[in-house]
Amino acid sequence: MSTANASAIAERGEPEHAATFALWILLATELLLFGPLFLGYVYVRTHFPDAAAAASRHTDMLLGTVNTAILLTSSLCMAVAAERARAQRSTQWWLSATALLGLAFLVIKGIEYQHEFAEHLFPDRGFAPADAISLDRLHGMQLFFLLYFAMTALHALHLAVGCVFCLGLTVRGGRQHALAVELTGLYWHFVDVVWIFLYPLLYLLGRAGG
Amino acid sequence: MNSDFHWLPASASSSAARFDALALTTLIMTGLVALILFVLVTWFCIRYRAGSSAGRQHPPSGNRTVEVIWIVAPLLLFFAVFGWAAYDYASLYRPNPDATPIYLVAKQWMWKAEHPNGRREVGELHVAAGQPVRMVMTSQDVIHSFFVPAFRVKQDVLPGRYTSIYFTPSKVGVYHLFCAEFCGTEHATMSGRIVVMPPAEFGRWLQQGPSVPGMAARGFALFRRFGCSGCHSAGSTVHAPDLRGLIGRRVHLQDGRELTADATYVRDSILLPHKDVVAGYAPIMPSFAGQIGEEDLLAIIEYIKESAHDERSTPRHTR
Amino acid sequence: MKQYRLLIIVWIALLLLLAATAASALLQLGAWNSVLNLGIAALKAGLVMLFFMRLRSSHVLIRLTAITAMATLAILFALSSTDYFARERYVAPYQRPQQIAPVLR
Amino acid sequence: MTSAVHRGTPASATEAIDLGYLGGKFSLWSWLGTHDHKRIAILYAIAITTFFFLGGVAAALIRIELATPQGDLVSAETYNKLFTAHGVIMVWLFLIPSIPSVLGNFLLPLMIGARDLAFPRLNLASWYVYVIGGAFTIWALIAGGVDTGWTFYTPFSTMFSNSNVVLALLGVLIVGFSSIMTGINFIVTTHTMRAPGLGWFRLPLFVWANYATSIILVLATPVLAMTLVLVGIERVFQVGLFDPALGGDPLLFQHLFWFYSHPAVYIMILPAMGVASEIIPCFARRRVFGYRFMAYAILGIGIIGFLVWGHHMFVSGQSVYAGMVFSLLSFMVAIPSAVKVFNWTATLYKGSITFSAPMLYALGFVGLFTIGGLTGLFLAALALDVHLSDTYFVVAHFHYIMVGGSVMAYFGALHFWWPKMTGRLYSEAWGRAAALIIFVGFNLTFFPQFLLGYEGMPRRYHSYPPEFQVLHLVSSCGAALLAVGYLLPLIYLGWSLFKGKPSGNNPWQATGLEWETSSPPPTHNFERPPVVTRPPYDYPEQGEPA
Repeated sequence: MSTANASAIAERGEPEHAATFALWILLATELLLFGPLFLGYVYVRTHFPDAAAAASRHTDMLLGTVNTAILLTSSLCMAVAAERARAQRSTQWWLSATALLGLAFLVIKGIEYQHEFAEHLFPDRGFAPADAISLDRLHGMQLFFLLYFAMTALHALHLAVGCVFCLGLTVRGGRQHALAVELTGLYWHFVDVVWIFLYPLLYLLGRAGG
Repeated sequence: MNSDFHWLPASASSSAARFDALALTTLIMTGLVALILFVLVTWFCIRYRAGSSAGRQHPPSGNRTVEVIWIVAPLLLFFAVFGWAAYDYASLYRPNPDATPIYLVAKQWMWKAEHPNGRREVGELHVAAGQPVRMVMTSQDVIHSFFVPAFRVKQDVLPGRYTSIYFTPSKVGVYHLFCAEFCGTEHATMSGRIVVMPPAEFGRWLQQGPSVPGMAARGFALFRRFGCSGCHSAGSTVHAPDLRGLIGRRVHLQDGRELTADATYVRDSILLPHKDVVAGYAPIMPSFAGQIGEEDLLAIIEYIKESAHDERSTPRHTR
Repeated sequence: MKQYRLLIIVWIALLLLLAATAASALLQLGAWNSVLNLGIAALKAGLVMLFFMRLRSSHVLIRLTAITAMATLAILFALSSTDYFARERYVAPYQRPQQIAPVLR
Repeated sequence: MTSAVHRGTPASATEAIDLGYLGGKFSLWSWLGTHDHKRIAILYAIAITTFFFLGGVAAALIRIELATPQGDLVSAETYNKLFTAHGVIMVWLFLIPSIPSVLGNFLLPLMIGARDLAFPRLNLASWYVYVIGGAFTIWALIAGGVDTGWTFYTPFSTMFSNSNVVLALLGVLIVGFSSIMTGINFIVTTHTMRAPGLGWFRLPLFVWANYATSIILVLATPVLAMTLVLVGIERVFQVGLFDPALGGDPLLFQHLFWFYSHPAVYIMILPAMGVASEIIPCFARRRVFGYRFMAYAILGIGIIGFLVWGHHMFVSGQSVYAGMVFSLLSFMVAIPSAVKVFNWTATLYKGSITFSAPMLYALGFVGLFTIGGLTGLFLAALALDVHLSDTYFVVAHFHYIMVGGSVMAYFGALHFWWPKMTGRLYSEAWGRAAALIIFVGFNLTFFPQFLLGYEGMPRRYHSYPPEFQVLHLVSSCGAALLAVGYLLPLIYLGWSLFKGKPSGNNPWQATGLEWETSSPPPTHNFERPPVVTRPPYDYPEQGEPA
């Protein structure tokens, strides 16, 4: 991809790879892509505090927590893979483990979605949680679930792309692609960081009652 | 071409005079800057045209002092304009206890106003010269914007929320009312007349309004039209609660909760009947969401409210 | 081996923080629940970025990129909040029907 | 640094020139599959010109309709679709990509002495994404149309409009990804591909401007993308953050929309400023005055540009306090713009000025941008904005910036670098005539709109009270002249492609690395990688009067 002249770049003390820099800019873009969703979340939390807590209690905290642990572990595998790639050692096993953990995350997420659909928590016209005791509460809960689905779906999409990258690298074999592993790793960790924030925002509200 | 043509809009409110003063000041300030720049550019272009005999030794490639001057000087000027404009802006929103409230509802594509005494008008707004006014506005559909050029006043009108703005008309006359926020196909025709009258004349006008049927009466008609009375009346075979005097009462619900019935409760019960089922009744009421407009809901709520102390308006509801 | 050990230590720290945040959510701390949760999330994100994404030893330009992105997001939040936290909320036309103007279809 | 090949080198029009990157065996794939930034720039130029004239047709119909107070030419519905099409096309399909994607693409590698952009394939991909998104948008706008205005304000766009909103949103969304790709490419290129010796403060200001623009593209566009997605979701699923009937807040949409769309104004004007900063020193034959302040001003505009979006919402119902914060910040963003205008003026001092077509465009740009900027102060001042917002005053103001500024600079840049891109000269007389016609036509079109706005004529009106007709008619006449002005370059530039005199490598005797190589440049840009040893705009001192 890069035609950047590596030696000329090193001379001026620029980042070692133009591609790494480009990927970081892409991650900056990705962060801002989530921006409106986070601002919308702030709106819902400040304007419908009780409804947000009530809606959050409908999410599956156990599965969410397990998923967070899975994702954190996948990030460890990815970091190890990147470290090994830098040392010119094989990375297949670690990349496969990363991808598998990612897939496990997606499967669990799918199970959660299934439960939520069954409980009519998808925020379309059929949205009808049992505890929406007023129109105001209904609206707040609906907006919370709009953001829940938008955020987790966008995150899952990113994770799926990451899994494809990981599996692709595994298939291509282990050694001469430290840069590719590095870039995939950065992307993977970013997706992890986004989840680290989504987890408390979506799953942990109002768990202590009230 | 057109005899109505004029260069400046009429100035018919206290804020209009202040606006024009500020606009003139800003115009002089920016005009001077523009003039100086254009004179300089023209002069340089003529004097230093290629082949002219003007001296060109040591053209400066930059000058820190000059740069700092032309950063700081405009900045100070800007702060002054900002302060003045911000003060005037705030005064459009500062609560004025003497102001008469006028309620304005915008909908695609008309303006409907209601004066405190109940006098209503559509597409027109009558106000008294010298009497401060507070517009309290909301929209039934999309965002509109209340714009009276002669008053130099504009405020967006939002659905689901009241916005307000204060002004004092100062000159008798008839002025334009425009919608300034694009609101759909007939946006350009969503205009009206602002009629500023002498106070005494305005007082007379206020008293002679056409009589509009009361809200509660209309609500009663709707109560029957939507079939509410079919169940919520004494002679009904369906077991449904009596609604007379409901507003303000404590209500015991099926799930053990207890709440005070207010307008929101009535509204929610019509739209989401299964949320708050009253103890002792089956959840058989269908939802009316999407069938009853917001205005009709208000009328029905008004009727239920009225029914508490006016037996005559609810003749069919005696058990 | 040293760098792998570091990664594993970071991972253990992340899991411990996860446990802490999940546990704290079950305690009734009022507004502090959210503060604690977000604080722990920020800490976890910081660990991932510093160690897994190697921001600790990255080129200054890359750190600048990360900071710029977060600062831009902060601008979005900060300047929007000048509106939201100072806005007069004057909602609920429904409760005051007598003020709503007439009903002419 | 100047390889002086004099203008008007005796050569007949039929003489063959070295076609450089344009040469080689022609095949469709050699263009549609090219990785050469120069060819991609030409591809962009073709697409953008098409969109420009489509948007222009909509503008012409709008002006004809407004010649009379009654809505008699087209129906209200059609009129609303026309101004929406005009806005959407001009903003997203023309102004935002115009200078960066055409001239930035062509010149950035040349100006920094690089062989190509950092990611040539990404560059080609961004063109395809742009064309697909553009075609999609045009389809939505023509087949059925969209009547929300380019601002897509909720809840009108989500619950009330019966037009192709979702398709148009999707088109704009796709085009946005093209912007992001270009932005990433430019930033990385500027950082990593500069020729040896080309430090940051030796960069041409055009490179600075494109660099700052790219940062804005990369940071602001994703916010727009997600906002448009949320509008689409709200429209399709009837659930949303922006509709008060569903618990949402329409002002939240406006905050998010303007968080992108105000910086987008700087996406449009910064590259134009970069163009003026190249042309003026060249034709004044001297260094740009206050180079460092010019560079800092570009960065300053880029940064402060993110802090002022709320000035679009002074009467929208946002808090009075927020209005004050945004108003103050808006005054601040005027400072770096003013610094630039002052410095351009000072660059003329003690120059040796010639008035070729590009210089006329650049001077026109400075004049019109100054008026646009100064009238912006009226709109930044809170109390004045209450009366002026959403009137023709705003329309006039932003056309002075967008058309008087960006489009004028785009045409100036096309004329300035035309010999570089094609190796041919256009007719100088026609070039000057077109510049003058555009300048006069523009002022005739848009100056009356300031007066209209002050008198209270709201924007987006299909019909209007008769007392506004005089000024509307003047404006419509000016628009006819302006249309002629915009068609002329299409003709004489097109003609020059085939019949123009060979220009030689550096007809303006300009400095800058792009003029070091032949015109048109070879595919690999430089025969030998250049090494930079001198500051930018190093024009020889004019010294004693001749």
